[in-house]
Amino acid sequence: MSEKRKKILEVKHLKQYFNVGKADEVRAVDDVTFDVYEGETFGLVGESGSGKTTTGRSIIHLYEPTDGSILFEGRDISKLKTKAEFLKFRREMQMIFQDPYASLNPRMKIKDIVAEGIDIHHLAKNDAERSKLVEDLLETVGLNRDHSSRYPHEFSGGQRQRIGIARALAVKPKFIIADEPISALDVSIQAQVVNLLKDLQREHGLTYLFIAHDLSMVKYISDRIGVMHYGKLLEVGTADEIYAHPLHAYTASLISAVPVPDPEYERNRKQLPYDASAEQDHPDNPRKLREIVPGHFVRCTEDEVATYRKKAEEYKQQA
Amino acid sequence: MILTLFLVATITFFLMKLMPGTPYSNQQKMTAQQIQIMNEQYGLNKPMWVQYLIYLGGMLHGDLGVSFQFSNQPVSYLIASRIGASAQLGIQAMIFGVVLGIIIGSVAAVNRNTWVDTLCTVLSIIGKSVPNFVLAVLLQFYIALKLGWFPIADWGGFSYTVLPTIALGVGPLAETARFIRTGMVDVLNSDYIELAKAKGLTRYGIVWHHALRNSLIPLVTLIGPYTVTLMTGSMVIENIFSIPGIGEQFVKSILTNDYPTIMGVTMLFSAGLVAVILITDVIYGIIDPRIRLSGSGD
Amino acid sequence: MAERILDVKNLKIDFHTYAGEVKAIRDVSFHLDKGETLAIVGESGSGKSVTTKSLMGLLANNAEVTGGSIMFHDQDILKKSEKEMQNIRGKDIAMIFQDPMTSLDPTMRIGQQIAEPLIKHKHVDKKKAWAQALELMKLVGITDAEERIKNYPHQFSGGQRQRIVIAIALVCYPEILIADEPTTALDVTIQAQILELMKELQEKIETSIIFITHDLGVVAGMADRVAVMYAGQIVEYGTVDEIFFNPQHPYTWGLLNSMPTLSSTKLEAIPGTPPDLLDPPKGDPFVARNPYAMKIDAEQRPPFFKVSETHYAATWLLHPDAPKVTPPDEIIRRRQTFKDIMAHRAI
Amino acid sequence: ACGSKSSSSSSKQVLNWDQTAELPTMDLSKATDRVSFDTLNNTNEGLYRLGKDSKVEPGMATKTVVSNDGLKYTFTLRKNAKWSNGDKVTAKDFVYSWQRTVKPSTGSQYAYLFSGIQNADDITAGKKAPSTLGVKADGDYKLVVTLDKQIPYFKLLMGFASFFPQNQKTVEKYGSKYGTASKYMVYNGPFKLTKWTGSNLSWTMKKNNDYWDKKNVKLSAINNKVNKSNSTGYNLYQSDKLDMTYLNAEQAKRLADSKELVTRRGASTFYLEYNQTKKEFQNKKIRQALSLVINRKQFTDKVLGDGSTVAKGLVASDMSKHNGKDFADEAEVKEATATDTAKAKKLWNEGLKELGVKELSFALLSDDTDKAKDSTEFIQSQIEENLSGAKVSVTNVPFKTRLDRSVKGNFDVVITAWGADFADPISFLDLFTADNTYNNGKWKNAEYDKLIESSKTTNAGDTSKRWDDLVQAQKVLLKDQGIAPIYQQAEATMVKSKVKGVIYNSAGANYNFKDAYIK
Amino acid sequence: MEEKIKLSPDSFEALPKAEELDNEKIAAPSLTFVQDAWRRLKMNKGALVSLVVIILMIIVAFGSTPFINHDSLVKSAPKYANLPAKIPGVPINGLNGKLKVSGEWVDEYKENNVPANKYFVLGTDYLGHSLAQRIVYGTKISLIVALVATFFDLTLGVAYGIFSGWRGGRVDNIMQRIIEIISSIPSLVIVVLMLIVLKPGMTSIIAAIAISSWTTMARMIRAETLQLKSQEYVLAARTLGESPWKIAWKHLVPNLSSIIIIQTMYTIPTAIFFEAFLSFIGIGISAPQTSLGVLLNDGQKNFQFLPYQMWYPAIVLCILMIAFNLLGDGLRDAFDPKTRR
Ligand SMILES: Nc1ncnc2c1ncn2[C@@H]1O[C@H](COP(=O)(O)OP(=O)(O)OP(=O)(O)O)[C@@H](O)[C@H]1O
Ligand SMILES: Nc1ncnc2c1ncn2[C@@H]1O[C@H](COP(=O)(O)OP(=O)(O)OP(=O)(O)O)[C@@H](O)[C@H]1O
Ligand SMILES: [Mg+2]
Ligand SMILES: [Mg+2]
Repeated sequence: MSEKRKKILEVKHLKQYFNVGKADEVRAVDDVTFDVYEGETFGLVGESGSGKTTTGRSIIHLYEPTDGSILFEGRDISKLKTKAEFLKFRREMQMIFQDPYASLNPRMKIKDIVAEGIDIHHLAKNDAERSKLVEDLLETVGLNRDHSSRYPHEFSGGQRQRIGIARALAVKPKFIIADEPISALDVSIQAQVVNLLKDLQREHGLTYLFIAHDLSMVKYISDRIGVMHYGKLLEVGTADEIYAHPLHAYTASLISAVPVPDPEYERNRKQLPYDASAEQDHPDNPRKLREIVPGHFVRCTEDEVATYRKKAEEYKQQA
Repeated sequence: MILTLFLVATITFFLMKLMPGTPYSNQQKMTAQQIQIMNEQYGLNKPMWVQYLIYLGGMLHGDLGVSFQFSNQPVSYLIASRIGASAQLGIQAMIFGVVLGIIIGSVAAVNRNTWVDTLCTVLSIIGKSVPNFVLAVLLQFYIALKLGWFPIADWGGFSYTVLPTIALGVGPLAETARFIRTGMVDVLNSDYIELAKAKGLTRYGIVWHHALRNSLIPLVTLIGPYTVTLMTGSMVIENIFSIPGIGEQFVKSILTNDYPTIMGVTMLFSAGLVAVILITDVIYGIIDPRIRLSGSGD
Repeated sequence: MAERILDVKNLKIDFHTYAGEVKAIRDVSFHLDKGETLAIVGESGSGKSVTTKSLMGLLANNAEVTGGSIMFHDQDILKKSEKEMQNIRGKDIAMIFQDPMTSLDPTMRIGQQIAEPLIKHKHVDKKKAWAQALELMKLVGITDAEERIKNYPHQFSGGQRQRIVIAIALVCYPEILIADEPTTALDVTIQAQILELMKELQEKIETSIIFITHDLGVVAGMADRVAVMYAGQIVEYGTVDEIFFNPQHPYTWGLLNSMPTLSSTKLEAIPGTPPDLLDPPKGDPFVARNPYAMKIDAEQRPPFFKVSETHYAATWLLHPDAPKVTPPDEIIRRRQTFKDIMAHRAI
Repeated sequence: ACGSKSSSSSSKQVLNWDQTAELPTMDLSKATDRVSFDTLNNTNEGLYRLGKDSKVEPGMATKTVVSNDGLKYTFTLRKNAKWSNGDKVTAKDFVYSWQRTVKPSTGSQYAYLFSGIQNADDITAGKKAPSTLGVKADGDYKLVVTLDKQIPYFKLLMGFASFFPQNQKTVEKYGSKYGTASKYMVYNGPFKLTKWTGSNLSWTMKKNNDYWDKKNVKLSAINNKVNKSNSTGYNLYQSDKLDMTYLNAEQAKRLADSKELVTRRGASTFYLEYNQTKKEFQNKKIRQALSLVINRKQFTDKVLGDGSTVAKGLVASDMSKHNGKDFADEAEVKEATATDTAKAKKLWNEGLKELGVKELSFALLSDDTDKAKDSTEFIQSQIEENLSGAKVSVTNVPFKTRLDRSVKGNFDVVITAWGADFADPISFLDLFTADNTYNNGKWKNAEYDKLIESSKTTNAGDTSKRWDDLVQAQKVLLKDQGIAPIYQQAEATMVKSKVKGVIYNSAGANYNFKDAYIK
Repeated sequence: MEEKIKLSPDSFEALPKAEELDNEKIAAPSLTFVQDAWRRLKMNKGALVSLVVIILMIIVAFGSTPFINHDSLVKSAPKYANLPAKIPGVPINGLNGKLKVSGEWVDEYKENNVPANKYFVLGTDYLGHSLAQRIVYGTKISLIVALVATFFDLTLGVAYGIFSGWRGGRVDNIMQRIIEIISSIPSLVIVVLMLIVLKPGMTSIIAAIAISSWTTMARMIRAETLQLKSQEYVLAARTLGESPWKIAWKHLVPNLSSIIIIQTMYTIPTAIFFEAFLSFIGIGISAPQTSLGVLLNDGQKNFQFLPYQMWYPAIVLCILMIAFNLLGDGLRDAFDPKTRR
């Protein structure tokens, strides 16, 4: 089914190292490969420091990748030549940030924050049009028009996050990277933002790369999910598949840790431990993503494929 | 580091050569021959860059040349004989200023936005608001002459250093107080202070065990260069209290085109700064475990 | 019935700010029994932290308690002097904060930080205190405790630090442990471990816990009783089952509805934001976001209506005259589950 | 209150003396400054010692024979003079010392004083060997000096430190360290220097028990202390830590009534020098106008107030006398230092007309000392207030910089000073001959040059004629307003009344403590 | 409580949509950043008073230009030299023309035969200039020196700091070394050189101070820029395609403003002090112009006899310094978001 759809983003063997050659070299992203199809939501989960943000930022070209390539709509983004091409890319791909407090310039009015992209890309002919666009955007994200003349510090976290979304939407992007847009928010507010994102996706045909560490929310919003750990992508599959039939032990452990608002369930919940040491890599028997069942990939060695296949079988039988 | 020193030497050397005039005070009465021979002796007749190379070469051997003001005195000797008083005063002033500054700053921070805070701030600012020559004159007149508590001037035992130390120390005092106050206000707002409160520690305990050390850490960067500045002498204080220090000598050497001395003191100053930066790093490591331990690859 | 160790009555707290009085806590009452875990849930800014800080006597300078009482055993904490409070803090009532990365003094050895309350309250010497600190480090599951006791905070991971913070809180075996969002800053996997640890320790130390969070999932796993706070008031409280399976307040409904569960396919968000406590609405504070709002909600504050002996909710919907409304599907489903469970239990 | 203190110190015969600057060197060939010369004058001794009013008193020499043509001096030295290292002071020490000073490689900035002694000029110019200098030792105790030309003030020179003897052994022993600390030096004067490390701020002169005339030396020690601030000095004086201190203008004015105030008028004159390579200052009317406008009396009395007096001419007053008449009085040209605003305005306007300009702006250059600043500010105000169209900007720079500008002619008008090295008018008047290196303003006057020349040659042996030549020369200079003398500097000091017998001379080395004592 | 409840029959009707309350309402009045800072500054009495003092001083100092200028300063009146303060009708010793001379109060005006109607409110200096006039003028000059030095701080220091911080890496490294070197050369060498090579006077003093004073600002700005550039709102601007120049102008500068303002508040006193120090070593402003530093230095020398000549400028300088420092502290608190309540 997925073959028919168009790949909007292809990440190929992306490596992003920091402080290369120094004592404190960090391999934040290490050989990550995945595709995102047009119109879908690709969820990226993993614990803190696993390289999710770095992946996102490399894709939107805030970092120069150490190795690998990123193709957006078939074009390698690190090979964009002209300024116009680059600006076009900047319009088509946007980002929503994690920290609602740090992502809005405290010295700017909401109006100017939201209109920043409009100004850069000259999307409004005059001031009146600009104001109109801004106010419409605010309304789209569920804020009042008269909020446009206020400053960020007057808003709550959820409101700020929606302002951030309005800013990204202002340039009418095709692809949005949402970097943990909800993890700093209250549960009740998280739903607002998630629903908003979903609505927007439906209305504008957007594609999302949705980054989070909370599997339950990711599962809810994503079509497909990639699980990251220590800079490596461990498992990729459809949301339901990952959630219901986790193959990799890490994924299973992650899922088992998610608290559920159900006292009865919670009383019986058992967290599955995960021991990363079992995943030691051998140079002669490298691990890479391998398809276990169609559309469901796990990072493993050649030999492990069979074990995972068996596990997948078991799930099927249970169902 | 060495590069910095080298560049400072280079820049100062050439800047200095831009100064008009010669080092001779009676040059019009000298014969051409004399001037030529003198220039030769001081190496002033060679092209600038040769003079520069010679100077650098000498510097590597610890030879800073001979002072023009004091005939035949090697600059290194001149500096050595003068730096002691300046360094002692500088260190004393720094200790005086920093200790008092820490106390005043902490008191102000703990009582933030109350009259105590304002009082502390105003006190420390007043000390700093009068140029130190004015302060020195006042101290000398009222404390030394009128009250007779300390010697008026001169350099001898500790009592001679008290007034100059105070006059010199109010600068670092005010600076430290301000720094500590800001730092401590930040620290006092931090989570670990909240936790310390939740442990039931007393206000004193919190400030002493938790807040102080943490707000002191950033002070290290301030103190280092400041100490060097103070130690390399304050012309004003040395002048008013008739102290044989290097600061006064330095100003004079600039005003009298005493090139070797200018260079010597400048190099001393920058070497001091460089050293202090290195030392600061070490001290930082000692007092801040985050730096100490991350370095050793924990 | 268990011994009641804490009883908060009609607590009212204002903050003086430039823009006026922020009425942060507006008539809050709750109690805590020995050995139980009370969870306080509520949105950001609803007053959870202020409430618990008032228990510790750690309110900000611009705060003013304008009414009410906090009875700890039979003494009113609000009437105690700072000195007396210092003797209670850390000894009888201890607290864990949200962010383990910043809650520890970066320049002090872990051992000392754990030992500090002992030295202060139990007047033991340093050596003994360190020995006990070591015990506690082991208890909270830090491996190689003997070596690591001399380490500094930055040498520990986030999860380990939170364990240490817990150790600090428990070192004097307090009667009450207040945990203010102890896991919000942690990854889910670590969160699960910490929560597990807290449950274990509670059993060992027999402390009562006030657990603050906005994550209902966590509440479900931790709490015996739950109080739901909204805009400076408690709007509903009851046992954990009552709150999760038979909620009565539309806000509680909204909360439960906006959480993804294993099975949910659709999230219902509560629209809007909580009222600004500078100018709290005079009626039900939830009125502006309440899809079931009635005229009276805008006019009068609802009293608590009793649902069961342990379950109360402040919503006009429970007034006998109020029209019956159909709660969201999710809630209906939950009520059904509850019936099943009760039935199951009865067997 | 301090009675006991002062009485005990007086019985001790210890003097506490103020200094305004460090002692830079004790090498008399290299000394250039007043502190060095003062100290050398008291710790060493030349052929003569200058007494009160620069009177020549016996020093190392007991007898002097001058040849008839005045070109040959034969000095007989005393046999009881010793260096502090025990060596005898001999004629060789003089020969060695003088040769050392004139030798170009020594770089003595005072070698020019030897001009007139046979071959001296050629030696400093590097044209002849030092050994050709016209000074010879005839045995240990006879010194023969041969002059190229008569030097009327030659005996005065012999009292100046540059002509003192040096102990060759010591000089060679210490090499480059010679004269850089009290221990690297030998003394043959009334006192020995101690506690001087070369750059410190205090030193002591102790009575020299090897001095030939030690029985007449009463002080046991003179403690010198450098105080660069006058206020500090006066504070110390008030608390009896100093027996003498220098005063600044304000202090002097306020202490005018004090019995302890001693103003010492030095043989140094401050004057305006115009840059006469510039058209506007070649105009005599302009020069005169600028001079006439300055109220010198007001300046010395009200502004300086330290005892400085209105200069009568270039040559300082009370320095040299002939037939009981002071040179300054004899050679005075009243209008050159008078104040006459009306006339000044007239001359100014005429001058401007001659130059064809309406306005004249120029810079007034001077040193950055307090006095220099007072002077520039006052003169600026006098000029701008009274002469319309005059715009004066003042430039106060450090001495070396000022010197450099002066020498390079990089100035409009400069306030500068000249202090006599020895008490003879020629010490001043030499400056303005056409080719003198100190003639920075480039004022030129043939008559002047001729008069100076004749004073040195034809009339050199005739005191009166020479005197007349010099008087005429100064008159020429002043009438042409080649310079505008402003004031003769005085130095105000406070000296405890118990201090007696300190000899002060206005020219050369100032202080002589040989006879000083404490009552 | 129960009794108070009055229920009308329609109480339980659903709340009409029209009446529905704004659920995104913000109750607090809208405050711009500047307003907010101003509000907090207003709460700080010391800073507020300081601000008023500074404004007053600026008005007086600069407003006096038509009355106190080169022409009035160049006039001297040595016959009125060194008179103490005299304010007619104020019989306080020290303000009535009397001066303490060796323990006794002496009427200096009488001593010097000053006409009865002639008086100087703050006395005169050694040339008979009115000290009050000179202090006003001196304050102006000191302020100008300070303000111009500040200007360089603001332009050179800020630009350098932002550039260095933004570029990072090698460029930053080299630029930091340069700063290190500049600050390792004693500023006096630079200053004296400037004074001597250029013409001594205001321009060169200012230039000299400017050259050596901007490094602190540059350092602070750089450190802050390093932090700001990884802030998410800056990243957001980058993802929108904003050019670095615009980012610097729209995002960095406004957020650096507090540091800039605060640092400025400390540069001003430093510059004034440095000028005073130059006066002390004798290379300050040249006559007839004057500055507080020159006045203080003159006063300092005569403190034993004419204390008023030091006290008055010292008091003015002190007030100015305290005002700038308190205002600086106040502004820092006001601008620092951490102290926001
Ligand atoms: N600019 C940088 N320089 C050096 N190291 C970096 C940099 N940015 C990120 N890292 C490191 O790279 C690793 C991955 O970081 P990243 O922020 O991508 O993780 P994440 O999955 O987004 O974590 P979180 O959930 O905490 O946001 C971390 O170890 C981090 O410390
Ligand atoms: N020092 C203070 N000054 C003014 N208002 C304050 C202060 N402290 C808290 N408040 C206000 O009191 C209210 C309750 O705050 P509180 O910190 O208890 O919320 P919370 O429920 O703990 O939220 P969170 O989940 O964000 O921690 C908020 O509206 C807050 O703005
Ligand atoms: Mg991240
Ligand atoms: Mg909270």
